[in-house]
Amino acid sequence: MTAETIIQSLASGLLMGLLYGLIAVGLALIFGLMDVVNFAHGEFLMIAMYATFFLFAFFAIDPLLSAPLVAAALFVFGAVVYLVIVRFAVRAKANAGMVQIFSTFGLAIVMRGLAQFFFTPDYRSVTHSWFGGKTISVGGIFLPQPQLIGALVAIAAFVALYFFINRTDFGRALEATREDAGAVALVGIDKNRVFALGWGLGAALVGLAGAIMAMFFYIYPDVGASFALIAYVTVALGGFGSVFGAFAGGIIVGLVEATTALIMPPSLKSVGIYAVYLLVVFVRPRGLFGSM
Amino acid sequence: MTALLETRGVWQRFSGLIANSDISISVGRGEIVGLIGPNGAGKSTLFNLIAGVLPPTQGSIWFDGEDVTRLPAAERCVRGIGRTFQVVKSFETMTVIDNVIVGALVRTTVMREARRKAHEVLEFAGLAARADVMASELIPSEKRRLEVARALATEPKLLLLDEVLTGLTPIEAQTGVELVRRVRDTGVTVLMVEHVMEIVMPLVDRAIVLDLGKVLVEGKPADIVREPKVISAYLGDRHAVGA
Amino acid sequence: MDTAFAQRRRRDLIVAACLAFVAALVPLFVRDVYVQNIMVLTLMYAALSQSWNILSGYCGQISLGHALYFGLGAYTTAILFTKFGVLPWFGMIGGGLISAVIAMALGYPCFRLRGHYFVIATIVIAEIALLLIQNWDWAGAALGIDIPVRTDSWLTFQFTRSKLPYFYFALALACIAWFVTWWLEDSKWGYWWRAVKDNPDAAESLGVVVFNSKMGAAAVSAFLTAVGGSFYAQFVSYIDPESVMGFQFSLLMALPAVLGGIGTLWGPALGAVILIPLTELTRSFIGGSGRGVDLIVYGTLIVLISLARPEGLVGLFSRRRKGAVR
Amino acid sequence: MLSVHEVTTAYQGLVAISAVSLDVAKGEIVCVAGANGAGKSTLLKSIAGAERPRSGAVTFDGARIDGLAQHAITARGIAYVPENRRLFPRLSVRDNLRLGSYLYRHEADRDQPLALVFQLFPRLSERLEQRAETLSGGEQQMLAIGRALMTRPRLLMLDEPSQGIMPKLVDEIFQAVKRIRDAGMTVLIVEQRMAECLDIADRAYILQTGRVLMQGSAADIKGNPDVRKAYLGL
Amino acid sequence: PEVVIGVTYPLSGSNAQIGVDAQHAYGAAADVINSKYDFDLPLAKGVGLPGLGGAKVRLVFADHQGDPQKGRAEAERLITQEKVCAVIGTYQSSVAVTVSQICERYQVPFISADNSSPSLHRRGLKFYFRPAAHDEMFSAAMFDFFDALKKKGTKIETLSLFHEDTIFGTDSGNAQLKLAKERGYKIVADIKYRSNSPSLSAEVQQLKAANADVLMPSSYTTDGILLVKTMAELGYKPKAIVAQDAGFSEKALYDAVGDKLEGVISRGSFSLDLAKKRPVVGTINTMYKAKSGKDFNDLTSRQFMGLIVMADAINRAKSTDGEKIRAALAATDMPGEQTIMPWKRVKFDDMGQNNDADPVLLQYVGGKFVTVFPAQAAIAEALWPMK
Ligand SMILES: Nc1ncnc2c1ncn2[C@@H]1O[C@H](COP(=O)(O)OP(=O)(O)OP(=O)(O)O)[C@@H](O)[C@H]1O
Ligand SMILES: Nc1ncnc2c1ncn2[C@@H]1O[C@H](COP(=O)(O)OP(=O)(O)OP(=O)(O)O)[C@@H](O)[C@H]1O
Ligand SMILES: [Mg+2]
Ligand SMILES: [Mg+2]
Repeated sequence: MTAETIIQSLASGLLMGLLYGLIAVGLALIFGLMDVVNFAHGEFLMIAMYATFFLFAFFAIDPLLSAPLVAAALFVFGAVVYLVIVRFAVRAKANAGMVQIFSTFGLAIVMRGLAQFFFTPDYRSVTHSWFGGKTISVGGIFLPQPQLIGALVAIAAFVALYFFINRTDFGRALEATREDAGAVALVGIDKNRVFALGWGLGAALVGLAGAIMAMFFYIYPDVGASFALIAYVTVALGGFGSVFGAFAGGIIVGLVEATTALIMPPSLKSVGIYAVYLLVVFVRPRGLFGSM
Repeated sequence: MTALLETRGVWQRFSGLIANSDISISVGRGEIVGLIGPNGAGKSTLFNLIAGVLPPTQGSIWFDGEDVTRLPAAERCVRGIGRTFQVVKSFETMTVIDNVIVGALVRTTVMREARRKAHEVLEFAGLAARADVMASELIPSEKRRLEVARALATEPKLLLLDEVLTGLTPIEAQTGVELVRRVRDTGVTVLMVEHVMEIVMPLVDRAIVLDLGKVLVEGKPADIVREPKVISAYLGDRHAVGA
Repeated sequence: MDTAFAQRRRRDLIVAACLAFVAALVPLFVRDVYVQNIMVLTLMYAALSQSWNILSGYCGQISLGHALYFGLGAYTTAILFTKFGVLPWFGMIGGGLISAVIAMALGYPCFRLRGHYFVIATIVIAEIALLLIQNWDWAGAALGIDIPVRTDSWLTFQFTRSKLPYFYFALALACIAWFVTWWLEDSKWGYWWRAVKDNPDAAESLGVVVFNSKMGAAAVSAFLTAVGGSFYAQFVSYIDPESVMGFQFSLLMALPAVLGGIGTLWGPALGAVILIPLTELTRSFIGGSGRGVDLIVYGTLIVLISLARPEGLVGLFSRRRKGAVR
Repeated sequence: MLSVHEVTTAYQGLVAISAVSLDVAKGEIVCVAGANGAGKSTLLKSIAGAERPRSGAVTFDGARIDGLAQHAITARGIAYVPENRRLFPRLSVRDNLRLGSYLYRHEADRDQPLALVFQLFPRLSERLEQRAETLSGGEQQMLAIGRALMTRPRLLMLDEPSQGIMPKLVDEIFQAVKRIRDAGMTVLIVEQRMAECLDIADRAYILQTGRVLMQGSAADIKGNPDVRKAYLGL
Repeated sequence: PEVVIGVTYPLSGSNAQIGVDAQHAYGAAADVINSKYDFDLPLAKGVGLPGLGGAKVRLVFADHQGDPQKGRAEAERLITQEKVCAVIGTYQSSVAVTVSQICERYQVPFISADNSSPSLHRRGLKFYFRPAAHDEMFSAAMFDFFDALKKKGTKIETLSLFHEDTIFGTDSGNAQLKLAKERGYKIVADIKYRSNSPSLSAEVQQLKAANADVLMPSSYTTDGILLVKTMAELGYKPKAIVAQDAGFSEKALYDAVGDKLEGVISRGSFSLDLAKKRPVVGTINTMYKAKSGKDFNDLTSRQFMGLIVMADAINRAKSTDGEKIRAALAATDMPGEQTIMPWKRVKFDDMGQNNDADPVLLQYVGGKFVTVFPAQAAIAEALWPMK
């Protein structure tokens, strides 16, 4: 194992980690901050990727340009999902957690079915985007451009989310709604509006991730499943309630994955991620930076 | 005979904040002792230390002639410390009777026996009519009574009551006072926190006043209310005049 | 005293006995093996979900990693049988015991975790186990274990065409899981579990040793789940890591209980009776199109049921017990 | 200003208040008293929109408000401090107060009520960064009232504000209620400590098992021998 | 009258596309059998099965979602409810294990059309038949090819194996490992990875570091796409890729990353080049393409042949009785010219394996596959290294 291999591994791990962070940032808002389980997170990502693909295939819009469009579309989608489904799930008095898990799990299945129905199970790829397949080589270390862009978008998304949550009235209202959804009405906040916006925003962030992902990942109805568990672990590892935690969680997951693959058979590389999660929560039951 | 409960130089710190500092109190068998003091004085914290929710930062707690400082809460319940929570913690998805049965199961594993005991306690606490209602449907004052019933079902030697008689009209408070007396008459020692002087004064044999985490004074209720320190820190002028 | 309560419990027992009896007669009239297969699966899921319900429904420790115990049961039985010639009955007990021990060993660190942290830990642990077995050549790795078909016998618990033995075993398993739940429900453990679920702090103050309660629930739950896994290995006579330890499987074990009524005596059985035939039939009769219509139907039903009846379908049956009317 | 007309509210079929009528005029302090479970809290919840009345009408400033969502009723100018306070436990005192003025976009609309809150409860201004859950009982009650005031209500409804409060502070809170009225608001208050409450109230209602048993001026009620015996324990 | 044959594939879930394509392939085969065509294929010329009075073949599809248990249940349903007289499937080898078991129990012949795990036919099942090659045969062809190249002076010493952690990947990896040892090639990297991983950069990096003379991937489409993209991103350009089919025969892979795969070699059972020698192959491919929009590939051609072989046996058995069909299958001797494959013939050994199903190696050149091995089927020399 040469030094170059190790540096390249760490560099790839870091980029991958930021990408995991990007995928998890929407979840960090919905699951981490609003404390609502979304088992359809992977499927949100999937439709965002399809949206990017179709914008590319039919209108030749590059993923980088379509990212805002996809984010906007997903915003609407997220808000609708909240209003139509999740609103009722969070209202459940008994076993609210399980109801959330299974209603969104059902949604995930429906979304996969619909994707298969309308888009066929074919594997799609965005073939000639501006940055797709391009790579930068710095002293023998290769940094693929789409992932670099993903990393930048991830950092931007986290900074924006951080300020949004910590510096705006809406952020405060969101936190208050999570703390006590029944009590926000006492100060005139419509919890459904706040949560619908929160879901919209969370979904919009997934939309960004999907657009970036579409530059270099294949697309098919089940593509979300590959990322969903990692996204949950990322958010939990960083700690619920902490935007920064999810960001750090993503980076750690990426680096741990890369290092595990260096020392163990690559087929076991996720074991490294899972083991680190367990170690962290056994020592710190609220994750690294969690407040809940 | 030794005291039933004794705290020896107990401290509790919460990252910077000192909630209890060097508290040494003792409660004799069969007494009703009132623990009073301003909001935030550390009364509930002291209850938590006695009941074993937290280990004290420093100091030791003796119960029934034994050092229980290191025992977990469940074990202390077995030894005979029963408690209520200021912020009520009912088992919301269980019925009232089932809530009480959980308590009764400390003393017996025969379900029939536990159920009998639970009925008895509910009768005693005046909740019998609500036995089959879900705990979540009780109004706050009933929930507090359920806390008491549950604790009584564990057949405690010492009962810690944290503001269970608040929110009652004076008449209802009167029944509450009677209830506590009857509890004592069954041989249970009572340590209670209460802010309503109309209840504390006639009920307790002795009062301990905490302020800023320390014992300010202790003594007979009638003497305590005349104490200027207590008036300025806790009672306010109106009660000073009234008492 | 409290005859209403005793009556209700007796009624539950009688209803269960009658249902079991009727169920036992069904295969005598329904000869179609496909339908019998669905019935076996239904009973198996009822048993599994009932077991899951003990830890997650009654004790409130939501596990989405029960595939681990299922897989352990299946693998223990299959390995003992194919490699050491040990009869599956011993594998069944052995797998159950191993699972119970592992459940407690894992519970030791995990039961300190709360909420989502716990749920994710269960998922992740099952996933680690899956990956390890997937890479463990001795245990067949991805190739899985193919249990050779010998002659039909109760000793080896193998039957070529007849589904009846499997059916009756699954029925017995479901009945046992139900009965264990029924029995524990009105026992110290049952009360402790529900108390721990509702409010661990209050439970602790009433003498409930919260940690031990969780351990007990985990052990019983894991044992029964592993027996289910062991049965599955015999029934399908081929196991591979993905099909017995996959995450989807953990969800499928929880789903009947959630739809039927989590933390209730009848919920898992009711959920399984509705859900499993539905799953199988949608796949068989609308899945052939390759267009995902079965997924759409199945998913929509899950969403609708979980939203319309968050407390579970048992809510449809139980008349609300009214408090004293003022 | 507020008029409750024959309101009946039930919990899963169990009637908690039946055909209760009550009026509050602008600038009044009205006290509602009654035994445990009489339906006092239910009455306030029905007005605030936390429970939906089964029948009857609630009008505020001449407009029907029953049936509106709770947040919309708050926006109309009714602030409600429930029995269990319902603060946002892990948010700071500052954030709790700021959320009170969520409906207002202009800083000016926020500063004015904030000044009032600090003037009434100077202790809150010393604890701005503390998390609400670590406040003592009395401070939490102050914060709950303060947060309600931040919505700039015209009608303030308090459910047993003296509960769990040390004697010295009970007086302070009642005095604060009086000053709140003097600042131009109307107050509807539910209290068990009738004696103290009647001292500051203009009018009072007594509920019994879900119905209005008695109503009148505070002085009349206080002088009524039945009340003195049954509710004041004198 | 009709003859009902059960076909079970993943029709939902992550491999649904395979099932959908398979439906078209079987459909095409059924069409050839049921209608009159002038092809030199068994049963093409007449209508239906003459042995059974012109009975038409009807297919019943069943979705097993890649789950062995479901495969088992579906096979049972097909046999007992749909009354099929034969079963064909299954794509996933793990499902083939249970489906073939059930068929054995019900004495219904099973054709394992497109499963390539070598362990399948070695279980002593009487009703199991595989007309196509398995991974050991495929891998052997690759090593024959290496040996041939070496003789001509090409330097091939080191190999990198890259295979997924499923039955397919493990079996393929094991076969290749064994052959490499036997024939004196050095394995410089043997990388087993988790299928459908979100990232393969660590894996690719190890491949890059090993820099073998030949990279031998055994991957499905998804991982194949990711592998090729990641290799490009990390600047790894292998000297040659010889792939174990699967994803590397999928159109989707070439649609996605074809430009990076110029010169890649994949093993296969099928080659469109054959159309040059046997025009019927082209005609049938056109028929299939009309339905599916795709050319025949390695999987779909095997599926097509699976039904032809089965129908041929049923026709000869003149019966839908399982035992008779089995006997007819065992007696099959179909010359290679009557198939659409480059096979010598279809003739099963006593384990139900056709050992004359010669694999081919195809090279992707200029957007098309060209047969480069074995010599008798080749129409071009292999380009080596790959550009
Ligand atoms: N878990 C905790 N972490 C941090 N601070 C705490 C914690 N529990 C209590 N405190 C602080 O300790 C002090 C004493 O609290 P405690 O609840 O004992 O007061 P109390 O005397 O019961 O008051 P009240 O009469 O209002 O109930 C308070 O300032 C409180 O904020
Ligand atoms: N959530 C609920 N579910 C069912 N019944 C309820 C609920 N809340 C209140 N009730 C019932 O409604 C009636 C009135 O309750 P309410 O809380 O209005 O009384 P209250 O006068 O405020 O009593 P307190 O003085 O104890 O606060 C009671 O009989 C109570 O049992
Ligand atoms: Mg207290
Ligand atoms: Mg009330």
